[in-house]
Amino acid sequence: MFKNDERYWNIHQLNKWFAISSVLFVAAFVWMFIDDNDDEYKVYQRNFRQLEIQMAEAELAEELEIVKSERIDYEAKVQKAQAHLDAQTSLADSLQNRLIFLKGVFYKDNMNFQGQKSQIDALKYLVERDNTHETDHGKDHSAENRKIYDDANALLHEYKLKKETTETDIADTESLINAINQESKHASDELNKVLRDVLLVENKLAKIDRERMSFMNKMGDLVRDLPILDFMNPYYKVKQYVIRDIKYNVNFTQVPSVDRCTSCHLGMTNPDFIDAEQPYRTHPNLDTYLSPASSHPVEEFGCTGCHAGRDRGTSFVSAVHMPDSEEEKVEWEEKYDWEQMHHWLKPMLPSKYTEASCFKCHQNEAYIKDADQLTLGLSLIEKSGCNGCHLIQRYDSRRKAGPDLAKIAEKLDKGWTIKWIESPRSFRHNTRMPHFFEQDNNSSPEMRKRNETEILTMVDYLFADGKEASTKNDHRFMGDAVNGETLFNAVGCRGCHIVEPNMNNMSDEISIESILKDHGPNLIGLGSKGSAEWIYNWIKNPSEYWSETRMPNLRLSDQEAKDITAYLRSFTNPEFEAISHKNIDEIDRDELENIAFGWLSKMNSEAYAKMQLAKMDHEETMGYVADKSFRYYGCFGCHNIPGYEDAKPIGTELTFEGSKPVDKLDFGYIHDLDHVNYAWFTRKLGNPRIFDHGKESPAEDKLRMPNFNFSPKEVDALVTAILSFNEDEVSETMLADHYIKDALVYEGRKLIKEYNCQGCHIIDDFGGQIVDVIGATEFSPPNLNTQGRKTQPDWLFKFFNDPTTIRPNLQVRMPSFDMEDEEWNSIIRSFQFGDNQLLAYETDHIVAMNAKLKAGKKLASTDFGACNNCHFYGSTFPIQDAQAWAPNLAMAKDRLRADWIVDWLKDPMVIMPGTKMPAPFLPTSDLFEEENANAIYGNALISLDGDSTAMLEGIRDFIWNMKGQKDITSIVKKYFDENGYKFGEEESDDEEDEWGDDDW
Amino acid sequence: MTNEDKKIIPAASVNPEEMDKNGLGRRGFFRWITVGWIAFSAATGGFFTLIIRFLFPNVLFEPPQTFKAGFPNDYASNTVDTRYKKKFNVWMVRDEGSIFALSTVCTHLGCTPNWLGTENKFKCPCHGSGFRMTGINFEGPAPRPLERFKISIATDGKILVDKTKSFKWEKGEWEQSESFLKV
Amino acid sequence: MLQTFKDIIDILSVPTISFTFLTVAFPFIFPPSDWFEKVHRKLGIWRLWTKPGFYGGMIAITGFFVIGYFDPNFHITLTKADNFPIVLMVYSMFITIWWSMYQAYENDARLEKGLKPMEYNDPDDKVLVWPDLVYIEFIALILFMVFLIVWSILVAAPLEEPANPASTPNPSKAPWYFLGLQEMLVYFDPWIAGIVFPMFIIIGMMAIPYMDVNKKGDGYYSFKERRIGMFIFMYGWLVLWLFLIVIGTFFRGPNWNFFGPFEFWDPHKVVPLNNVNLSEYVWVKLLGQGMPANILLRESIGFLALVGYMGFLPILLAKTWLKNYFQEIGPVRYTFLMMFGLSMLALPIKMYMRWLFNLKYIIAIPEWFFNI
Amino acid sequence: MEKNKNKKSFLERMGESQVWKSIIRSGVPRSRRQRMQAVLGSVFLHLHPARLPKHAVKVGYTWCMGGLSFFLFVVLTITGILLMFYYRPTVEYAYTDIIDMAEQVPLGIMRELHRWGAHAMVLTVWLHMLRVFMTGSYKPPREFNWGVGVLLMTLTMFLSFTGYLLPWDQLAIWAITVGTNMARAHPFIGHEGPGASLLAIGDINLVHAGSDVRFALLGGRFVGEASLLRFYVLHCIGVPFIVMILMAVHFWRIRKDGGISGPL
Repeated sequence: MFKNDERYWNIHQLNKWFAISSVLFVAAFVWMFIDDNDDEYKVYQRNFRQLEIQMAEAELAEELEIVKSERIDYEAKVQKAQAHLDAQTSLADSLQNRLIFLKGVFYKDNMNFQGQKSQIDALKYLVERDNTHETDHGKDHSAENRKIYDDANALLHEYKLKKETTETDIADTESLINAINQESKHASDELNKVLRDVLLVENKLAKIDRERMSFMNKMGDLVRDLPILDFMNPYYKVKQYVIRDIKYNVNFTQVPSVDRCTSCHLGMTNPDFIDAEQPYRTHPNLDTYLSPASSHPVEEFGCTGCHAGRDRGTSFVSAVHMPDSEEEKVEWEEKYDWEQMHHWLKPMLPSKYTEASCFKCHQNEAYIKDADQLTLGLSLIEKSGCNGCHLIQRYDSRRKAGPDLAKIAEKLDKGWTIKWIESPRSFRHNTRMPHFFEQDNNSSPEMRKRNETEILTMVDYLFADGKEASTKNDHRFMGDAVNGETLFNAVGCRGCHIVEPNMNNMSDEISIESILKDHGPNLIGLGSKGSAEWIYNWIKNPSEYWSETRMPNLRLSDQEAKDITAYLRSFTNPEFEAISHKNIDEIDRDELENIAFGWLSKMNSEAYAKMQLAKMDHEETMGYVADKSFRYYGCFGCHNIPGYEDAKPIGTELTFEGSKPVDKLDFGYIHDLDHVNYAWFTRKLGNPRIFDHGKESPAEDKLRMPNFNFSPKEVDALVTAILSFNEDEVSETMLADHYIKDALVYEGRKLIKEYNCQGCHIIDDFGGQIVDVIGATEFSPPNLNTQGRKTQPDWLFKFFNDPTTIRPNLQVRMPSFDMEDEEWNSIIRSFQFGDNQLLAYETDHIVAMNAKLKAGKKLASTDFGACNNCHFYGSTFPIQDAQAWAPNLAMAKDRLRADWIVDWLKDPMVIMPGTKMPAPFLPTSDLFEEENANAIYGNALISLDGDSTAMLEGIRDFIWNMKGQKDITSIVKKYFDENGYKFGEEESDDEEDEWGDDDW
Repeated sequence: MTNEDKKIIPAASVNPEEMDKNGLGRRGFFRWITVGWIAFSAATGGFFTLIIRFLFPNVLFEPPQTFKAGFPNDYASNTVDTRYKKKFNVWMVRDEGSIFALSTVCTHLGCTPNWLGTENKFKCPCHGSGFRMTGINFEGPAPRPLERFKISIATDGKILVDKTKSFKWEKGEWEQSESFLKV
Repeated sequence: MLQTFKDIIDILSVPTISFTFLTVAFPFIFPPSDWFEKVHRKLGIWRLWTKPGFYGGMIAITGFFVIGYFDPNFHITLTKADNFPIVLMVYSMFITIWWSMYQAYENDARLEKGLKPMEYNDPDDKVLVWPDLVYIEFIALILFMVFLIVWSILVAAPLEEPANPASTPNPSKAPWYFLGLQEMLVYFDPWIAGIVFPMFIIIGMMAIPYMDVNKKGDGYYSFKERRIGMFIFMYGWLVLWLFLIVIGTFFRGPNWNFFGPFEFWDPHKVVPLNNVNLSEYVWVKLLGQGMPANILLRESIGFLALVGYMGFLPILLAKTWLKNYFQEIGPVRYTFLMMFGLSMLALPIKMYMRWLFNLKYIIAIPEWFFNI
Repeated sequence: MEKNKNKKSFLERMGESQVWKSIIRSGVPRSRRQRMQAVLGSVFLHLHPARLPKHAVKVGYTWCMGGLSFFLFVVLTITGILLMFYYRPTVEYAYTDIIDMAEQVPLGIMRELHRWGAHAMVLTVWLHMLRVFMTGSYKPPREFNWGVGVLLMTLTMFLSFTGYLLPWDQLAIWAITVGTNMARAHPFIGHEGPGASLLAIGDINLVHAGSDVRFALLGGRFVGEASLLRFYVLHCIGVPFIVMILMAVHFWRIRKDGGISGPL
């Protein structure tokens, strides 16, 4: 029995506790260890490896099948060679032995040589020192050193000779051995060549397929990925691209993105995985993206630069993938336990918005290639005038989207204007003028009363002096409607306008092509709108009414203008006419005062507001409310309204809207919406007043963005554009501007878009929609392919300013645009840039009076090319009928660039697909062998000896030398005035004309 | 150690009365505590192992190991191009029939040799090792030739150098097709 | 049914109600005097410190969190990784306080019977540190490490958006252990709530052994012998610190508005905050005149109130109610005790003045950044 | 000889070996004396007395919270040192380095252990203080050590607070902004504190946003690059250094003040 007063715990119990807790400790540790190592990407990499093996095996089977028969032959050859070799074993062995011996000798010789050489290096230094330093402490060793050095050199030479002899011996022996092995080596080389693809696949398989590995490799493959040991040479590992030029904004600074996407998206750059499941699938369009030869190689652009998302994420959720649709979301939630990681500012863009990222680098371009949705969105922003109210610094409004209202009284009557403001679409079903009224938050009876009053005050302000246009059909300004329709369709109006009264006939797919057609308004209902006089004056000279309009002058004659006016007035809108409205003098005065008081008391005390109101007479109150209404609705964002020239845009700035944190977007009481910015934008654009739902705001504070009735596709495009306005920064060198440094080029392209040149012309393989109306390429405005190379810039400039007839066969006219010199210069520069042709001035092409010219003349003559069949020679009319007429060749010297003519003649179809211009006949030299060749072709042509370029240059020189009247506009006009156009009717019985027609 | 101490050893640790009562003898005592210590050592040992693993990062943020070195025609024959020396530590060498990428790390002690064009050799400033244009060592203390890196032609026709794979002469790896480009 | 329950909880947890409830109930839970003790016994509150009380408390807390976990709104706050320590705090505080009170009551009973406290051992009856203490310490460390590892595996450490000085999260909160201070900032100027009070808390706590002259209850759990000291400390600790942390964590939402635990954190919720200074009350509302231009004159009422509270009140108390006590501990101790005690008491007083009278500041001199 | 010794267990033999004795100083603690020596002879254990009152080994009395707080301090030091290998306190890398802890760093759970350990330490320190209060253990002669304890608790929270900034996320920067904004209201030395405007010579203001106590704490007018570095240094070196000194005092005074408290 021992005294136990110094103990409290039962040690056995403590031991037990200790054991239990330690076991728990181990368990926790193991759990932690597993938790630390079960990375999601490893699972994907394992699966991908299986997939690779499967594919490689299939490939192997295929390759084996291909070489199956050949292989046997070559293998037999190898065997035969091997047999020969075996027969010579003894000789080979003896040679081999000799080689080994010689190598030993060489080693010794070489050692001697090297040793001696290093000695000499040291001695050399002594001698060189002696050469420069006179004495060494008074003693002169130079002679002594020199002698040693020379002796050593002699010895070195000896060693060298010996070494070289051995080297020669070795080389001889080696060549003997090679000769013996030659046959066998050659045979196996050949076999390997045949089996090259097979071996490649086999090699690959040997690296990835554990089944095919040697035991040690198998062990190695097993060990390399064991947790803890996996730092040495793991197969499964995080893969990443560090992209220093594309950065993530951490607010204080920008950090390079580190894209780890390829840890799971393993087949991304490999075209073999085009049909594989995600995440292994090949990226679409490898010619443009990812591949080293493309313009966006993955090493430089990474993934998140375009797709956004959490670059460093290594799991599905932590990469912040975002679903494209509700169904996908549900699917992901089941499959990946997906939930949005809210704390990442740049969640991945759902694939339908990916184009938004293009804007980062391509922000200055009018059309962004392969990014149609983004381009459409940006175009819609300009067309709808979004940037009139919302400042977007990188996509500034270039002009007001709506018409100038300064002289509205000349154009419209008050009644129409009142009804139009209230509900534009009841007049024109596809107008871009948005609906401000009768929306979610202002359709209560009180709001209606208020809005009606507001509209009346605004209209009253616009028609300031009380005058208004007469709506009567004034026949002084109206001609023949039938002829008007023909003209309307022929002269080019349809390049920008449609006339489609029935909204059901509208094609519902909106695209960057379709918006070319309705660049201007849909010209319906003009019989119910405004005055004929105005229409007549407007189409005669649009810039007189509105100096900034994009509508060009088509140089219509009085009669033409009258006819078109009559045609346009023939469309009426009786339903719209039937809508009743209050007149301005019937305005609800109480409501007017209410509104005025509301605004006054907003900023001032009520007493002051009352006092102010009392001071105002009715007119002043009208003016006050009109002013407040204009400022509230922001009408001046799209229209020029006198007195509001300097008013500030009223909307939220959208410059960085795509980066705005979601919590800065007011979701109001709408809860059935994902908390992501694009969901909010989509809802807002679909119904701009939605977030007022359930709110009790005073009339002055209600949401006021109008409803543009965007279609879902338009909304998607706009959301893409808005998402593209973000704070992401890329290095200067990534910007497209970095590669095209000429600002004029961008400006020119923008102008081309702004003035809808592509409504009529194909420029950069895009546009020319008017051909659908005209029906045939040859009667449509020309394709402007190679325009930059084709014409002389100064001629083009003159032409723009004063268009002359170039293609006498066209009824459609190149209009006169009222543009500034800088603008024309930009357009010319952008054409030139597209063809890599930036010279404004060039040395004149001098035509040498030689055989080429004569040959050219011959080739152009009626015997051969018969250019005069279609082309004007100065004022000389072509032989063929008017519809085959082609440009005046006398104009070529002023207009075209000499080099281009040769290119053009080589194969016109390449430059202008669909042209009727044939390539000229060029005799080949064998034709000159014929007897009467001299008579047929003439000396000059024969002397060129079938040199096609020389012949084409000859034609060019012939044309270049042509004299005659250059501007044939009046001649052609006179001809048509007398004979009329008959293309429409004649089109069907157009005879087969092999010479065709030229379209330059 | 005195005799008295020895006597006390078993006594103080275990109360014999309790030992009888619980049926736990020396063996039982050791069983629990052994489990405890083994488990404890395993877990702490595991932790230390993991901490050592912790020192080896999983990813690197070093400059890329592969780079593009222009087109084969950019190199005149029998020249050493030092353009990529500073950024990627590689000489691009073109001899009679091939182009190869030579490591700029001296095999002696890792200095960077200089290319002496007039003498047609690489000379290491640290200890005087000399290498021929091919990378073969011929003087000084360097034990073996310079290494070459994997070289190939990318799809866009440019030369692609991959520094993750090197070829050593002494292993006969310079014969391998990936170690040079035929021109 | 459950919804009604949640609604009731939401209403009850409004600070005005819950704080009042706690303040009123507190002396009955930790009775500082005989009268409270009587009620404490009579109402059966003492049962809280018995085993059934423990189970009851645990069930109530757990029930609250379980219901909260399944409630869509409370779930969001409850499952925030950084809020887990507060859940842990609630449990550990309840368990430890219950445990110490349980032992204290047992000891009280023993002392009443003239016995020594449970902890008492004969001074010679000591145990060896090796292995008894070392061993249990060791086991405790291992178990705690297990707990920490499991916690770390199950709950990922939070990481929000990159720091952005231009965008304040709503609500933006201090680390949880400072939420009491942040809550005080609602009622006091920063220099009081952020500087003076924390200083007072630290210095006041350090001064406890010097102010508490009660020799009893040293080294064992007890309540009755040191009930006043305990009551004051527990009120400060539980109500003015921990409770404010719970409020700050779970009940403060966007715009630092109050939200019941089961309420949706709607950022649009608007709560009227029309606060009036004492000087405005007196000069404008009471005397119906404008504010004096002289700052000191304007705020003289506030200064008077302050001097009255911190200066005269202690003297008055020393002469009357606390006469014996004052004599017992002497003027220096008394002064410090009053300074710290009254400062502590100032917090609930100010809270009530805010709630009842919308009182903003007692002394408001924004010109000098001097607001109390 | 060998055979005779066979009866001894492995442990016993190990305990008698020269190596063991040289390190542990006492043999395998079997005897009472060896046990006391084991405690007294170890630099780690000699914080404890060799013997102590019975109630002090009851978990019900001490709750083990002081010991756990110290243990957590050690755990946090170790995990903290390891984290420093992968964390760079710059505005550029701080945030992304933390992301990488979760995404690719081996044993990235270190961050969780560190963060949750820090929260747990605040709790254990509080509970320790509560226990000391509940048992009245601050009473003489332990007044001073209670004061040291209060300081240690404050520093524990400050340690946690300084670490809060390091992930450089919204949670961090705003918690620190809110926290340090109080400093600007410090009387006299905070630029928005009472009396600050009095510290001026003529029209020259001495205490302003660029010279007050908050400025000193943040190394700038706002929470920025300098603050991150300052908090990093405070968190990793400054505060732990003070804490370690105070802990030494705290432990020393426990022994000197008569060991663990208990009824007399």
